Formats: sequence, structure tokens, C-alpha cells
Amino acid sequence: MVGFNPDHGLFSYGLGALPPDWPGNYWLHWGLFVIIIIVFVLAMVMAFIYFERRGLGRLQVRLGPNRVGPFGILQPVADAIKILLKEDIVPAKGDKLVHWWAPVVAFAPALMIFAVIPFENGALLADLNIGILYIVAVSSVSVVGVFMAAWSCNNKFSLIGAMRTVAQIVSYEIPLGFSIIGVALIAGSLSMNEIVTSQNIPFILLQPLGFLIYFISACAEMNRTPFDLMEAESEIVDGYHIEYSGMKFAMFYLAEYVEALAISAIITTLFLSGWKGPLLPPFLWFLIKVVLIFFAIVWVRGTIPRIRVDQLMAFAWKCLLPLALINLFITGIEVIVLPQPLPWLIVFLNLAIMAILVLLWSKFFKLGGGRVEV
Amino acid sequence: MRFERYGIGIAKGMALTFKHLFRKPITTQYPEERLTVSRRARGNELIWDKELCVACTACARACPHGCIEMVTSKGADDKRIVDKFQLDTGRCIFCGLCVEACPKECLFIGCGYEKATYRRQELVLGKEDLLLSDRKQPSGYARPKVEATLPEQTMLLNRKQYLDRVKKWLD
Amino acid sequence: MTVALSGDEIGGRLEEQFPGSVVETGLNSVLVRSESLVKIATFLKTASGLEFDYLSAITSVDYNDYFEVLYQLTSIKHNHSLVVKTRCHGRENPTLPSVVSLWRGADFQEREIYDLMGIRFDGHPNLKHIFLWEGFPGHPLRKDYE
Amino acid sequence: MAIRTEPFVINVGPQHPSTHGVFRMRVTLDGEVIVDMEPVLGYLHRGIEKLAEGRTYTQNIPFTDRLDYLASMTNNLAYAMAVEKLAGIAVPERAEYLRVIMSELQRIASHLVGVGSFLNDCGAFMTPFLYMFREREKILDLFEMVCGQRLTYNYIRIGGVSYDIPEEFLPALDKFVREMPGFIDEYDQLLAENEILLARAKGVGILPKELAINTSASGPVLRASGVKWDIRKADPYSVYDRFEFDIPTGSTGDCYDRYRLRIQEMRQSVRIIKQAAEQLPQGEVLTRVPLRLRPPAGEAYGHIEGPKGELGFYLVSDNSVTPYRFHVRAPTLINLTALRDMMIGWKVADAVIIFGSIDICLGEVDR
Repeated sequence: MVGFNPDHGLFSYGLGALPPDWPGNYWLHWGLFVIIIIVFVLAMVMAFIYFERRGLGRLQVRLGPNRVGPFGILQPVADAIKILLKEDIVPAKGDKLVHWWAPVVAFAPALMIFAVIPFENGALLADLNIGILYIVAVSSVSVVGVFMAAWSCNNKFSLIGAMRTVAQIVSYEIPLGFSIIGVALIAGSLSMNEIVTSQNIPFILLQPLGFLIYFISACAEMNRTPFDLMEAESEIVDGYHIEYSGMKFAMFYLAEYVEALAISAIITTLFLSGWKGPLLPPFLWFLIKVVLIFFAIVWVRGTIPRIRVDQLMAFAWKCLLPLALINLFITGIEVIVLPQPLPWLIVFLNLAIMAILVLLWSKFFKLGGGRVEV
Repeated sequence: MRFERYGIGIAKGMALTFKHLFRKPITTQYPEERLTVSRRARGNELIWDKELCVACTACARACPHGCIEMVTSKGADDKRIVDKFQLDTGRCIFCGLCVEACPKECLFIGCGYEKATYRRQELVLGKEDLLLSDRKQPSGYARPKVEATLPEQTMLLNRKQYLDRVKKWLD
Repeated sequence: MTVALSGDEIGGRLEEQFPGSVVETGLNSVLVRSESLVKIATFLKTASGLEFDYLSAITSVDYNDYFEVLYQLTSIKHNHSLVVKTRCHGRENPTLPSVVSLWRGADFQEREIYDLMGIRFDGHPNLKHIFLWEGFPGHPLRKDYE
Repeated sequence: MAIRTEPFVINVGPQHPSTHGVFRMRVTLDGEVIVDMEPVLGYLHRGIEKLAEGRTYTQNIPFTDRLDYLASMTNNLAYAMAVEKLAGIAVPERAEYLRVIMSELQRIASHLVGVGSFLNDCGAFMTPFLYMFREREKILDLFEMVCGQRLTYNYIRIGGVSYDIPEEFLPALDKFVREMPGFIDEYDQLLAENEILLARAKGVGILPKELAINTSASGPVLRASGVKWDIRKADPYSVYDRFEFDIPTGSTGDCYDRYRLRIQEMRQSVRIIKQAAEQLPQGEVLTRVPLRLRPPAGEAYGHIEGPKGELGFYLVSDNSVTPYRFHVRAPTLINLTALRDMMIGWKVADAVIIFGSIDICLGEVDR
């Protein structure tokens, strides 16, 4: 059952005017947050699309879209209108039903992640005590949508893309999960809200290696450069959504950015102490951190080439997974040995450990793959 | 992938792209901001000075595509007159050979370049369309006299704001 | 400077090696009989002092009564060059031996000649149209092509 | 136990973001591994060789612009040299220097496109491409200044160049030459040591030295395989023997070598331009030739080191105003010969970058 804690959230912080004995408070809370999440997500996705295009433009010494509205701020709106007016094409030999459902299956899980993201202290739809587990579970569902899309198109390029995606996401779930467990160990809880409240110093300092692994695997999860193999514009021409147009394509496009937003929000929550911060209101802090993380993602996209599929797999299994395991092990020891942690000692210790481990792995880790005799 | 350099290569690239965030974009905001074309620009039009023309048809013969059509006849005082002078700009490749071939320097290539039309027929320019007028700017291509009167070309290389920023890190 | 070897000299050497194979020698070209083309090409490629290891270009010309095919040979080792010419007669089905087995660089160029000039190359591993589609009527680079 | 797999065929192209035009590869895949590849050409075949037989020697110059439209200057040069050889026309010295300056600028411009699109194929989303187009833009500005157009120059003519450079050209060129090395350093900083690029390009698509020679590869593709063969040095045309420059060569002949080689060639080109601009003599720039030139009957093969390889024009004259035969030795078509050997056994993703590293221009391949 979704727990509702009247001490939290709205009532104590944001919209504090609501009395705790408001009639039907559970449904009110639910309804309110559904609206907040949808508005927040859609508005932020628009902002992200604009931000990414402009930011990428500036990284590439050009301007980016600046025609629609002041500073081109309405560009995402114009894009949306354009894309909705396009003809909806279903491949003649495609599987129509699956083709129709695929965008929904891909989009819904991305949106569902936001149910457990705390925007402020307690301001979240459902403060699940297994919040982070829920996120891991839900976010991996969208790969089904991607595969459905690729399968239903009856197109070889999209099938290659989907095969890559499935392999990729399944592999990267593992280091991703392990790096989260490190955070959960220190926080002593799986609830997103409690993870934030227990961050007196951001966990990025306590878990630097965990952050690195999470960031990399998250990039792979949401198919961003350098792991955008399933789209790989220059190789397989946008992979799974090659045959999609109109509204359905918009759903995929949206899902991609919702996922990016979700990942930024999760990183903020797990590693950057969520809404916490001095002076500014908590919600603003949350937003600033999300945008910063997203900027890092855009920045990486603007610089780095794509890696190859065999290298991608090798990287997950030979580099990230062992590192994540070692990180987990060390974190476990730290939690047991130092129950009352001396934070700054651990910060420096962990930074040193990260440096040593990364250097060690750089030395010995080799990516297999190369020419295959045929 | 072996991180023999411990990711320094990636870091270097990231630093460079970050640096570019603070450089001035090189984009030209086209319809509002127009660059001055070269003095010798070969735009998408031909300009014909009817008064000087002696109807020798050198231009039509020089054209590699045969898209200039000139029909002449003998006039009253033994002068040749141009009856028909037609250019199909849809087929013209703006190589400028006709302008170079003109012995009387009465044919110019124009600087204008916004010549899109909705119909193909409109691309075929007749005698009247080719005449010299105030709305057309003859270019200095093969016409040194005209060239000297034209303004200097805007070049990315010389763009001030841009170069100032470049200079800072070049020195 | 790439030395253009004297056709007369090389022609003499070739005539010595393969009597009756050289038809004519020019300033820096040798015209050989098409039957002995592969033999001569092998010799030019392997003989010490010549070693034409690099086939710059193959060209064909339609001289109405016959087709002439030219091989621009270069030796990267010795930095000298030579033009080998050969002719084939008949407009219906002119045929020449292929040199792909010696210089694989001839692959696309022979296909191009086959496509546009209609000269068949015996022994070419994949003699198909290259620019025009299968079933294109005629050979456009011929002088009598309408 | 081996899993039974079945090869399947995909068509990369003719409309594909990474084929740089309308090129098609029928790729047979086993999973992601390429087991067979067949290039299919001809989508841009315009019959230029036939068209040229109906036009005068001067009228053909605009056609050569349209062969390799990323390197029109060098096309003009190769053609003009072939005609000059055919008709025995001497070129004024100033024109020779201008030709060298223009063709080296063109080489830089062409390599910028080649390297930029290669890195774009590797997945570096547009960034290197746009950085390199920025510098290409400056070169095109210079070209626009001398000949009025940015892509189809029609500048180098039979007997020289069409017009002398305007007076503001040399200061602008000087500025360009001074700042270009800084920008090349920037390109290096951006991706040359990038671990991902190294993993993607090093050792991929190796063209061994023997195979490179045997398949008549030329230009950067040949030199990256370790063959020191550059027509500018081996058979110096124009005034190239008066300049000091090195021929960079690669060692293994993989995609990374080809990419590095192009960057190094740009540095050498800047060097040549610098020297040529310093030594530029005064004087005429065009030997007057009749508009309807009638070279004596005969044949000539003029070849130069184009940005993409050995570009040759073979002309046959029958003493009429039009060439009897006009043949182009298109470097990129011949460089494609070894494509299949380079690709087999690699992944689909590699196919794209191997293809990109050859740097072809379909206008020239298909003619």
C-alpha cells in the first residue's frame, strides 16, 4: 500500500496551508501529485529539449534554434505541433498492434519513475520504503517497449538496434544496481526521501566511485552518447524508431527525455543530496542540480564518440561490474567498522580508493573484440 | 578501449568543448544579417547592357550548357540587332564563361542570389528581364572597372568580435 | 621525378622475351598484342629493374575501327612509368584478357570499361555493370552510341 | 554447442547518413559481423566523360568542378595540366604559384570535410564536423574572393588562372596561415587522444601495404599504409619542387592512421602555402589561349596529387575543338577497390567508419 505520511511534504513545506484532516486527503494527495508530476515532467522535458539544443549549439560554436519566440524558447512547442501534424505511418508488413502499443510501453515506465522522486522533503507521490528498488524495477521495463517497437517495424536496422539495446540495458542494470546499493548502505534506507534526509554531506563525496559507475551506467540506460548504440544515427539510422512517425514518434522522443530527466533527478537524489542546499528554496535547489546533471550529459554528448557494441559489453562486464562489486565491498566494511562515520576521513579515503582502483583498472583492463575471422 | 592515459584524452576534449561555450558563435543570422558577397561574386543572374551589345553571340557560343539563346538579325544601318536573348537560369551553372567571352563588356554576372521561384518557367529570363536596372548589382567578375567600385567582402576570417576572442588564446 | 621509360627500349626487351608480341613502340608507350597482354604484364610486374607494381589507370578509347585500352603503369620502387597499350577489334563482342589477377586495382576500372565501352575482360572475377543498371541498352562511351 | 545463425542482408544506403552521398553497400551480416560486402555504385552517374566529348576544352572546366565537388580547384588543375601537356602551353610563373596556393588550400578544405565527417561517423555528434567546417568556411571565403564562387570555382584555366588575386587576398591568406596551426592543434586536442576514438579506430580496417599498392590505392589511403608515395614529390608538377615539405606516412594502415595522416597533411599544406605566398612573383597570370583551342592530335595524361589521391585526366585530341576522349582517373573510385577486404570480419559500426576513413566523394566516384 502506498504510504502517506501527513507529517511530510506538502503539509509541512510547499503547500502548507492544507490542514492534515482535509477530507479524502489520500486521494487529494494522489491527484495533486499526479498533476504536479505530469506538469513538471512535460514542462521540464520541453525545457530540456530547448536546453540541449541550445547548449549543444553553443558547444559547437553555433547558435541553436532561436527563431520561434524570444530566444527560440518556443521551439519545443513548434516541434511538438509539427510532429503531431505528421502522418502516422505503419509499415505495411509490420505488426500493427505491437506497433501501436510499443510507444506506450516505452513511455509509461519512464513517467512512473517520478512517483518516488522527492521534490522537497516529503513532497513525493509515494514515499515507498523500497523506492530505489522500485526505480530499478520500473525503468528496465521500457526496454520491452523498445524491443516491441523494433520487432513490429519489420525493419532490419531497427532490429539490430533493439538487439543492441536489450543486451546493453540488461548488462548495465547490474553495475547500476550495485552502485545504488552502496548509497543505500550508507543511508540505511531504500526510501528516496530518507536517502536525502540522511545526506548531511552529498553522497557523491562518500561514494565517488559509485557516482562514476552510476553516471556511466545511467548514460547507457538512457542511451545517451557514448552509449547511444541503439540509435546510432550514423550507423543504423536511429535504430528502433526508424519507422515511427507522428504522435508515436513523439512518444518515443518524449520517453527519451523523460528518462534523461528521471536519471538526472535520481542522481540528484542519490548523490547530490536532493533538495538540500542553503539559502534558496529546496525545490529550486533540486531543479538546479537536475539541470546541472543534465548539462553534464549534454556536454558528454557534444564531445565523445560512440563506442562499439562489443566494447560496450566488455566495458560493462569487465570494468564496471568488478569495480562496482569492489566499491560495494569497501562500503560495507566502512559501514561496519565506522558506525559513527567520521565523514571527512571517509571522503578522502574513498577518493583515494577511487583513484587507485580506476588507475589499476586502466592498466589491466583490456577490451576484447576486434576482427572476427569469417 | 584501454585507458592507457587514464581518460586524459577524454578530459582534454571535454575541456575544449567547454571552452567553446564561451566563444562567439559563428552563425550568420541569414535573412536579417547579410554578408557582403565577394567583389567577383558570381550570383544567380546575368545582366545585359543593351546599348553596348553588338549581337556577336559570343556569349551563346561560350556557354557550356547552351542555355543562352540569342537570335540576331541585320538592322537598317547594317547593324546587327538582338531579336531574342534568353537565358534559362534553371540550367545555367554560373560558370561565367559568357561574361568572359563578351568582347564589348556588355554582359555582367549579377551579385544577386535569392532567385527562387515557384515555377520553372519563371527561371527562363527573356530580353527584358536581363536588362541592366537599379535593382540589380553587376558583379566585378571579369570586369575590373566594376570591381573597383564594389564594397569589401565580409569574411569570417575578419569578423571582429570573433577574432578578438580567437586572438586571446592564440597568443 | 617519375621517369617515363622509353617505349622503344622496353619494346625491344619485350620483343626479345616474347617474340611477336609487340606491335609498335612509341615515345613512352608500347603497343602489344592482346593475346600476349597477360604474359607481358606479368613480366613487367616481376622483371627486376622494371617492377611495375602500381597500376595507375586503365583507359579505353574508341577509334571506330578498333578499341584501344591503355594501362598506365608506375613503379613505386623505381619511380618510373610506362604506358602499355593494346587493341581489340570488332564492335560486337570485343574481348581482352583481364589483369585483375596481377593488379587488383584494375577491378573497378575494367568493370567501368565493360559498362561504358562494352569491352569484355576475360578472367575478371565479377564482370558486371558498375554505373549503369543491368540491362542498360548499349555502351554510352562508344562513338556510335545514340 | 554452437547456436545456429543465419546471415542476413542489409542495404547500407543509398540514402544513409554515413554514405556521404548516394553510395550503397549490400552488407551480409552474421549477427553484427560483416561476412560479405558489395559496393553498388552509379547513383550519381552523370556521364561527364561523354558530355565532355561534345564541348570545347575551355567549356569542360566547369564540368571538372563537378567531379569531386569538395576539391574543385585540384580538379581544375589536373585538367588544365592535361590540356597544357596536350597542346604544349606554357604557364606563367605567378600562375603556377597561385595554383599551388589554391590547391593546397583546397587540400586543407577537403581534408577538413573528410576528417570531420569521419569523426562524425564515429559518433562524435557533429562537434568536430562543425569545428572543421568553421575553418573550411574561411577557405571558401578566400576562394570566393578570388573567383566569385564557393564551390565550383572555374578558376584554374588552360594556361594559368583566370584572374589575378585581389590585393586583399594576401593579407587574408596570411592571417589564415597564421591561425590555422592553432586550430589544427585544437582538433588534436578534441579527439586525437580520446580513448573511445582510439578503441574505435586503432587497428580497425587495416589495409596492408602490399594490398594498398596492388589495389592502386592512392593519396592518404596509400600513405597511411606506409607507402611513401606522393606525386608532389615523386613526380613534381607545377612548382612543387621549390617548396620544402614532408610526406607524412602511417605505419599500420588502419582508420586511425588515415585520420592522423590527413591532419598531418594539413600541417604540411599550411607550410607549403606559407612558402608559396612568400615567394609569389609578380607578372602575368594567364597565357592567352584561343577560346576554341585546337590541340594537335595526340594524347596526354596529366596527373596530380589531389586531396583524395592521384587524380588524372587522360585526353585524346583529334585536332578538333572538342576532346576525342576525356577520361578521369578518379582516385576515390579506385580507393574503394579494397573496401571489401578492409571490412570483412568487422562489425556494422566499423563498416561505417572504415568507409568514412577512405573519404570518398560520390560526384567523383560515379562521375
